[in-house]
Amino acid sequence: MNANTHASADSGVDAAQGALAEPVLAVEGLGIRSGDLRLVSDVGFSLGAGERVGIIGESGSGKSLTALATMGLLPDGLTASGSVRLAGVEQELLSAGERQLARIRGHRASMVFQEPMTALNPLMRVGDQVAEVMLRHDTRPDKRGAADAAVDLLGRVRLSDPTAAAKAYPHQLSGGQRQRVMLAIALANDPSVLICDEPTTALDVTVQAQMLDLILEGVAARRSALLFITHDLAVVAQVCERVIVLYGGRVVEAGPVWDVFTNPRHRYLEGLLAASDLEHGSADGRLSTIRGAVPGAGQFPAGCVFRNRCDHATERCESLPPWAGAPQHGFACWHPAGGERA
Amino acid sequence: MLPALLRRTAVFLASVVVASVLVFGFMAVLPGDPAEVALGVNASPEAVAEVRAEFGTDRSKPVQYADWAGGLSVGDFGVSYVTQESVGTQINERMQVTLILVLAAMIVSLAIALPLGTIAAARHKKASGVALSAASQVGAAVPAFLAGILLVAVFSVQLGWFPSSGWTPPDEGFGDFLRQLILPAISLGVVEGAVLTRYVRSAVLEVLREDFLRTARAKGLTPNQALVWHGLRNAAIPVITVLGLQLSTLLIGAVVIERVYVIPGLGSLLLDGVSNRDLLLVQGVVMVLVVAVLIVNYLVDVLYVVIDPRLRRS
Amino acid sequence: MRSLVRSAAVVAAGTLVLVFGACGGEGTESSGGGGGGGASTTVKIGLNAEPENLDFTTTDGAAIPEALLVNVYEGLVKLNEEGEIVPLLAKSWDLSKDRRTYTFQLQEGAKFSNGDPFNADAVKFSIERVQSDDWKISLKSYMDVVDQVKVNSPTEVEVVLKQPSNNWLFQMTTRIGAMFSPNGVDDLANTPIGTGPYLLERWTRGDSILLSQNPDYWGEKPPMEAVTLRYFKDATALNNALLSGAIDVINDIQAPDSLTQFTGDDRFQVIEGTTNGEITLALNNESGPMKDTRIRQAISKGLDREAILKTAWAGRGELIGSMVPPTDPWYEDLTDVHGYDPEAAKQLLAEAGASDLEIRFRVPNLPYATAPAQVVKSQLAKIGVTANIDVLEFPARWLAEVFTKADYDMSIVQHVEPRDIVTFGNPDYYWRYDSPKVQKLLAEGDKGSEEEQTEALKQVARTLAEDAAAAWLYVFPNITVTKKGIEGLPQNRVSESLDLTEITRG
Amino acid sequence: MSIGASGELADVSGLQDLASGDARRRLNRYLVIGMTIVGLIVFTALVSFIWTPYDPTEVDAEARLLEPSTSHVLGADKFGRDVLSQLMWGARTTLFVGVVAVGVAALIGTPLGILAGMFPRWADELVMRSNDLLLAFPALLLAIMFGAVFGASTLTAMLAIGIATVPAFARIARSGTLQVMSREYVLAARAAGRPRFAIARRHVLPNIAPLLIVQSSVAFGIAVLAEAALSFLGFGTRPPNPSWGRMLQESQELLHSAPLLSVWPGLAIALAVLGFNLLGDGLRDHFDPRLDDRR
Repeated sequence: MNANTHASADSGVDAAQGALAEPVLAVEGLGIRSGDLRLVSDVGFSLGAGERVGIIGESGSGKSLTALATMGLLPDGLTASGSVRLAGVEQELLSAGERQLARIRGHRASMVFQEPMTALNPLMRVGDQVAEVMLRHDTRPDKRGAADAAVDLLGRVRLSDPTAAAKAYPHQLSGGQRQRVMLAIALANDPSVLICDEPTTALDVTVQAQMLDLILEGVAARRSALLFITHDLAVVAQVCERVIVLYGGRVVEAGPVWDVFTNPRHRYLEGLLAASDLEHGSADGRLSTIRGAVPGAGQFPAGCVFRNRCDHATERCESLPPWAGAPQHGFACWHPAGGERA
Repeated sequence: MLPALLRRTAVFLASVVVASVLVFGFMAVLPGDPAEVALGVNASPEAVAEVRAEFGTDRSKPVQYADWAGGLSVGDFGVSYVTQESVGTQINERMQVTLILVLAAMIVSLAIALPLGTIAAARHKKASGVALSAASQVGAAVPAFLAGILLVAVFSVQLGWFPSSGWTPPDEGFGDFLRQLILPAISLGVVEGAVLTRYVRSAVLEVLREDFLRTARAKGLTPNQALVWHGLRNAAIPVITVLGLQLSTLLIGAVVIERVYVIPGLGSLLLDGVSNRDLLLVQGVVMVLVVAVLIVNYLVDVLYVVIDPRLRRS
Repeated sequence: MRSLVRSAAVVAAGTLVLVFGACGGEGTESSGGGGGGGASTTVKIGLNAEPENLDFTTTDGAAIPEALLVNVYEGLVKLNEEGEIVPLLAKSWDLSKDRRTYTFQLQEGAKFSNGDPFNADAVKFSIERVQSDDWKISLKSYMDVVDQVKVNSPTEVEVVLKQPSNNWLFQMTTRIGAMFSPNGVDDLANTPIGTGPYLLERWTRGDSILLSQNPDYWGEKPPMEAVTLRYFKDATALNNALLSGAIDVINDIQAPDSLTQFTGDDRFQVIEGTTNGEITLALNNESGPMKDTRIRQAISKGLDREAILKTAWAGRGELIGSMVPPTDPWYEDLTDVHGYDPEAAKQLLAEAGASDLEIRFRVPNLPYATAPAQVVKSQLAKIGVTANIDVLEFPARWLAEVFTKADYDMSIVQHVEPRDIVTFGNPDYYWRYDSPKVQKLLAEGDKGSEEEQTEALKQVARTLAEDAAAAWLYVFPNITVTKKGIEGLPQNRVSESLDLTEITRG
Repeated sequence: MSIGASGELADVSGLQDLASGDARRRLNRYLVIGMTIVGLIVFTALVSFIWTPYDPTEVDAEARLLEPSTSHVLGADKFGRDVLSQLMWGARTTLFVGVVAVGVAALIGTPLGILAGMFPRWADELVMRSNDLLLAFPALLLAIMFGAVFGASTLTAMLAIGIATVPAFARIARSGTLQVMSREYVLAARAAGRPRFAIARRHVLPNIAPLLIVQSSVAFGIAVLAEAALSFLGFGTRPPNPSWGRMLQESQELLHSAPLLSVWPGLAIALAVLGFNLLGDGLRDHFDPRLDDRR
């Protein structure tokens, strides 16, 4: 079941401005398997230009794999199915060859990864690594142009001395600075989609805030769509307009951040929000938690993937709950919080 | 950089001195008397005593060491009492032969190892990758002299393409020199190349897992481009270490190939020197070896710094 | 991924093309003599032991005289193919009635390579130099018998011996008879100055010696204008050099089993003869179990010499029963003395109370020694004698342990010096054999006429065999392989020298 | 990728995951092949203690250069000795060769390396420079020296090879130790005042053990090749004890007339070296889960 099939039916429901225009990125029925082990199933969503969407979920929920699959960067041994379409590219990305994908990556769609310390080539100057993405896609006339653009980009991501930073080697920069370089690289060719896979998780709090501002500023300036992957509810609330909640490789709930966070429907999201709300403790002052632990890959129960940890689970949950609500705003739960299904 | 350089040269000199004491001690302890060896089955006790006096091996060990080391410090390796020729010139001639042979072998080895090792790593899942890796395993398992013997049997005895042995210095006949160099260089190069291939494979495999390769692909480089532009340079570091090791061991290790192809190299000189108890010659050769190995290691360290900015003290 | 593979394939292919491309042009010197006049007056000979230096007055080893004696240095007399003493720098000589004074008539007009004339003074200088301290090797003791040298005229010299000695004239055909010029002896190790038909053109150590014709040689010029002696430590490399045409002759094959490559091939001819090299199983007559004659005899009886030769050296070589090669005048076939009789051997051992004897078999690490040693060990095991092989690095350790200290029970080595039966007259020699009877016979033989010498030495040989002073296995074969059309190489190696002066090329 | 890491086959950086990841115990391709070959050799060596078709040192003039036949399955050499029996006994020599060489190299090299890794200031420079010196003394020279001083035999040859391999082990142990010493839990242990040698035993050794095992198997292969080379030069195993290296050297002159005599020992040597190298690769992949093909 994927949320997207109903897109045409009730267009107009969404408040996001871009929704009306043709989506920049459309993912439908995305499944990722490793051999016979299903890691992600039936994930669907779409991004309008300038729209900011978050994917949240604990580790092992398949959120990073979804991002990598979109960019065609899945590690060996994993295969993706379903459909990923990018505006302006008639070729279906999942079946595109390396050559075609190479022309898209870093140009029409780009990505920032979690770990900045090892993301840059230690033996190459920072400026050259930024210029490379522009030279690769001929978005600058020549080496000179690319080098200058690189310095300019480093300035835009607020590195204190961009010219010096360009000449420096990665080991001479801090984690935060390197992540800014990665952002500069990602934004260099004004991509229509920017995917960030937990870009601030490895940074300390103060730098985290600056990084998030830079990301928002960057995508806003370019009207790029932002797909922001994180496990941090506060960050999603601050950055994204819409959110998609993944658990066990499936979309369990999606919708505008404010609505979804104030009245969560899927029991998992309800439990997640309760666990992260410090005041909301039980009588004896203990913080509330979700019982049990996230099962290993392939050990999620059939039907509703959360039922083995859900207090409201009934046999009905043994069959896969259909998607309720609009494609961009709904949930998949037989016994949702806040009253019976609409 | 100066203090580091100073310290390094000091260590260099200390190592050379320690080596000289070690090799002198080794030769002193070695049974078999040079004078006796020179006179062979025609030795009478008086004659042996006379020859020993002539060789100077009747002097006390410390005196002999001082005399030898003194000469060494001014670059005089002394005259071999067995061959009556200056040790320095002999080593010099033979060193040139060995260096040419070993460097030629290294070129063959790199020509084999770099492409094959990289491909074996890049496709370590696919059959071709496994086949290449297996081939390099087999290649590394063949004794060099066996490869030599087989190559001679086929290419020079059967096909007559190449001479089966001998050595012509390059300036005395470049055509002959090249034709005599090819088989020995290939015999040595193929075996060393097979060994090197496995190190290249392991280094490239290591690099393939690095995050910055994924970043490169995210920037729009195809996997090949990512490997070539970003991967190989990083993989070079461990490979250079192995190259240094191989070069150091081959200076003498090539003696086996020198014996099959009758090439007057350093290894044969050392072997003959030891069996003739030509003390000054052996000590001279080992000292040259020690200096050569220390230089090779120094070059390897310099290469590290050239390749890896992290090592440069700003 | 394909692009990477293609570029790699190109690199690999490129290297191969470079490699094989370079080999274009004509193959190696094809074995057909290469046509043209020039080629047929030069010859390349492959040998296996390279001289360490060129001064045989102070350095031992057969390699130096092999290359230089007769070819570069000449004596008054030399040995011909049959082992007879023939004139060389001495046109003729006559012996006084008391057999103590030899008067030599010298060749006129002979000159040393440095221009000095060859005359009686040079003969006197050379002989007296051997007696001086300048000569170090023990062979010089053969000159002790010379009392004085008188120069009658530039072309006549008299040598007076202390007592008659047949052996002296024979020894004058070896290295101690080599004639030197008084001012040509300062750098003997690198620049030999002789009167011979060849000059040392060039010596590249570890590779080859080039001898070129001496333009103003006093005698008849040898057919070959230039002779290259190339040295191969590895037997297979030596064979391959001939097969691939790099050399024209193999002087003595070290790997008899590889002969079939040549015998079956009509491009080559194989000449087999004998040498003076007796493969001898040395027994320590002074200390250890071998002191007991019965045990030595038992060892001799325990050896099936036929099988040893057949297994260790492919049947090449001739069996001998004593320290005498077939080419010596006093040779007798003594192989039946204490011949192969394992039962008798066991019995003798029992008599000597050594039924399960263990002996130290100290062997040099040379192929011609380790091969027969393994056969000997296996055969002796059948008569209850355990021979523990201990391989000693040759020459250094074998000389120190076995030759000098005689710290061994049994060893095996090839003695190449001509007429080295006399070593059994010297109790200090490493056999440590002391038999007054043999010593007396040797002395008489030397003093007497040639016939008396032959008779005396026959008795010596027989006594040594009966006494089992050592266990002689076989005489090392002289196997020469040459390209078709090359003649004049000695079939039997009777002298220390490899005489290159008769080589012709059809 | 730690800088100046050992160039030896056992790359070090897989180390981070050894301690933490649940190294999935799984037999990969190389390990299986490697173990079977090495197992075959060990088995042959053991069998040779109790039974061989003939006494490998027994010379038999009649059987000289026999082609493979029912009596001599793999034929007989120029001394009439049975080739199969020599190969079986040769397996024993080969294992002996490897054990001595690797044993010596590991027992001397490893502590040196750990010392260098743990006391970077003074020990490191000393060990590294002595490594260079050891590298300059070719194994060949050592083999001749030991042969001359203690009498040429397999043992002395392999002592020399062992000592010549010490630098490789020292280098690996050093970089492994440097890695472990920089780990948080080791820093914690040092902060808690644990004596260095306790740390070495409890933390360092178990962690670099996998690397040393991999290097040992590779060194085993190198030792076998070295023995063959030494025999070729006349310094290897003492006759008549059979050794593959010497069998190859003795049969070399018969290459044209009885090529099989060279094929058997050559094959045995190549197989043994291949076996040990594959075992090395297999162990490396086994200890380093990230290379796990299945993930």
